[in-house]
Amino acid sequence: MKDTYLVLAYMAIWIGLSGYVVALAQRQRKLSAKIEVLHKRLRVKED
Amino acid sequence: MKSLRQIRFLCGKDLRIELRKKESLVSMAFFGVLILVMLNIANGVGKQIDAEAGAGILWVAILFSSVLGLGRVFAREKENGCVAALLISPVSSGEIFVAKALVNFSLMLLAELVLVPIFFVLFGARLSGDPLALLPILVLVNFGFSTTGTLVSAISAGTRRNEVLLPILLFPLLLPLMTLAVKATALALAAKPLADLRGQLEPMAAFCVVFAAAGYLLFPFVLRED
Amino acid sequence: MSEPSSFLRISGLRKSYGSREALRGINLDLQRGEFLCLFGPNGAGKSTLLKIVATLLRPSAGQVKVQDYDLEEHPEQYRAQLGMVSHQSFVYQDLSVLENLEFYATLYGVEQPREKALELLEEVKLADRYDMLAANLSRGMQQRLTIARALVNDPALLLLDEPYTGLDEHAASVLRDQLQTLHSRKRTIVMVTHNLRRGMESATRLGILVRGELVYLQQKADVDPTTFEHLYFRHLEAQ
Amino acid sequence: MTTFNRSALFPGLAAVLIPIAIGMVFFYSPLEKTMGSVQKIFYFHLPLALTAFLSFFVACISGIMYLRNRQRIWDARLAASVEIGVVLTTLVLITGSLWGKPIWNTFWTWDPRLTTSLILWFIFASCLILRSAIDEEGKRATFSAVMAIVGFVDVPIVFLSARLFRSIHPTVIRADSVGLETSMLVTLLVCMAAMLVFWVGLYKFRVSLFLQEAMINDLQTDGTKS
Repeated sequence: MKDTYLVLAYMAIWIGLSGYVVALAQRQRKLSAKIEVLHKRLRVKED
Repeated sequence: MKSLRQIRFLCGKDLRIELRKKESLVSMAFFGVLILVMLNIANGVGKQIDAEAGAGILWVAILFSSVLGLGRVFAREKENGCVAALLISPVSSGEIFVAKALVNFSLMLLAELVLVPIFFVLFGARLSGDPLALLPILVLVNFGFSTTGTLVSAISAGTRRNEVLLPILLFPLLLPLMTLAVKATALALAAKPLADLRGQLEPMAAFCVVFAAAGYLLFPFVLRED
Repeated sequence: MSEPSSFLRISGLRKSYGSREALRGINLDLQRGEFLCLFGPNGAGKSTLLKIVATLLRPSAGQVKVQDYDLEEHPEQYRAQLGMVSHQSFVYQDLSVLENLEFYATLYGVEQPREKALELLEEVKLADRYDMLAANLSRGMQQRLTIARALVNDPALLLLDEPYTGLDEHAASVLRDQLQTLHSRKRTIVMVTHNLRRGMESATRLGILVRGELVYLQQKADVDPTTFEHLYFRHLEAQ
Repeated sequence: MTTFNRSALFPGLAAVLIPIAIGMVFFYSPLEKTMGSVQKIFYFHLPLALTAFLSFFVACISGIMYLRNRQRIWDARLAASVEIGVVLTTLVLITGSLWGKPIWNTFWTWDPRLTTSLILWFIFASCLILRSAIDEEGKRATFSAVMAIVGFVDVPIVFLSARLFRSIHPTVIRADSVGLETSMLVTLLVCMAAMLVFWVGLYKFRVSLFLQEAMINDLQTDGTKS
């Protein structure tokens, strides 16, 4: 019985933390996409 | 000396508007009484409550009604850009802070003059404490609430969601003050002597001092846009 | 150009938001009694400049001095000399016309606030409405009250941010008259606008602000109006 | 290449340390006599709480620094630490109540530390809400700096007021009074080190993400202007 809570707690910790990191990574990916678009627009402008 | 004069003018202006329109004060008292009545019904008609529950009910009513008035005091300055006019004038931000806090303090006190008697009418049957024993607690909470509230209302008035953000930002900061106030009020309502309340009143006073200082120092930053 | 006796001195003034620069090093000296009108397209930094001089915004770098009082070192003496008219009215809706003026006059420490207020109300032709609430005034009357409000401390430096936008004919002529009176009393005035006609009619000095830089600054007497107009439109198009 | 290595230092170290720490919790540290296996929550509960507190401390310092020199980097640090702090405090509260349930037979008890964590969670979560409500960068930075400072100043009073609640097991969490066995202490220290390294990595990642987003934003607004 007590082990359930232990497992639950550790799951909560690591799911929580990795969830946060994944969310941040997602944002980072979106940012990279944005940089790409800006880069291309700049190229187009220069031509 | 000059500061005192300026603060007096600023307060006088706000109180004059308030007495003319009575919008904050009436809505504060009305809403507070409404909460008291609702909690009385929620408690079960005809059932008596003890000192601890009574203290909680009283403070919920005061807190929620005060936040109504607080929002108006600053929103009014923003209406025609009057804050900007004050900032251009020789008045210092510190003086504006003190004046606003004083106005809030007096509005709360006036609202409580209505709320506390009604609280005793509705819930007082089993409370043995003297209403006057609540005075030091009321003064300390009003002080803490109005200093913290003035700072936070300047922040929330600078955003697009003033009405929603004000309680969201303010109540978490006030939680410790409220905890102490409820405890102290429970003791006072149970007719304990003032000396027994020292354990609560002292940290409350500390809260007031800390937030008066923090508010005074930080207010200039939130007042001037950047 | 920079005699020691200049009344308003702005040097190296910069303002940036993040990496965007709204003002890129403004230098400006005005003598007492000059009337500067700054033109510029939207987003050129005109309002930012005026707000910094009015102490509503903090500069990122640079100095502003009025009569040797520095904006940051002597804020109260500095501000005591300012008056400002912007597109916001700066009046309290729930106070009467007279109360509004009296309140601001007392804040500025005017000796006899009520007399001063009444005197100003005469000048802007609002005296017979003295006890009306500001909220009940018509738009034009409210604008005249705004003008009177900016003059309660008899400002040595008057700042005007697009004062003519939204003014009706009457208020505009009241404003022009007031500006002329102030000008004849050697008050220094800085106005920003993109209304060429209004700007040209009373200024003594003309400037153009583009992308945070003062690209043009001349005495009006040395400027041919049509050439100036052409110049201004060229800058607008370059935008 | 060297910059890549340096930025990967803390995440890499965390990737090594955290599995070791978990391994030690389950296979190295002994079972506690009275609480049994549940006590093992403690090895991460405490480091989480400490790093959460560290986040809020960093937020307060960043807030002060921002108000002093108004550089974007300090706003980035503030935003990063407030956000991480709220995430960590959420986990502290979850693990705390999962620990409390089998031991005290209740998910929630008004223990001073739990109460303090909860109030802090409210304060800094409200700061996040405030940030999401403001678009202008300077205003957002100034306002949240003020809230972070005020929130942190509130901490001692929060703790003082939380002491009023009767606590079921006031000393159960205190490491020093329980007299940890050496193996327990070693495990705890390794866990602490692992969390700290993880925190630094996370913090740096969040700050750089914030700065990059802000710079892209600048480019885009400049792009639309010209």
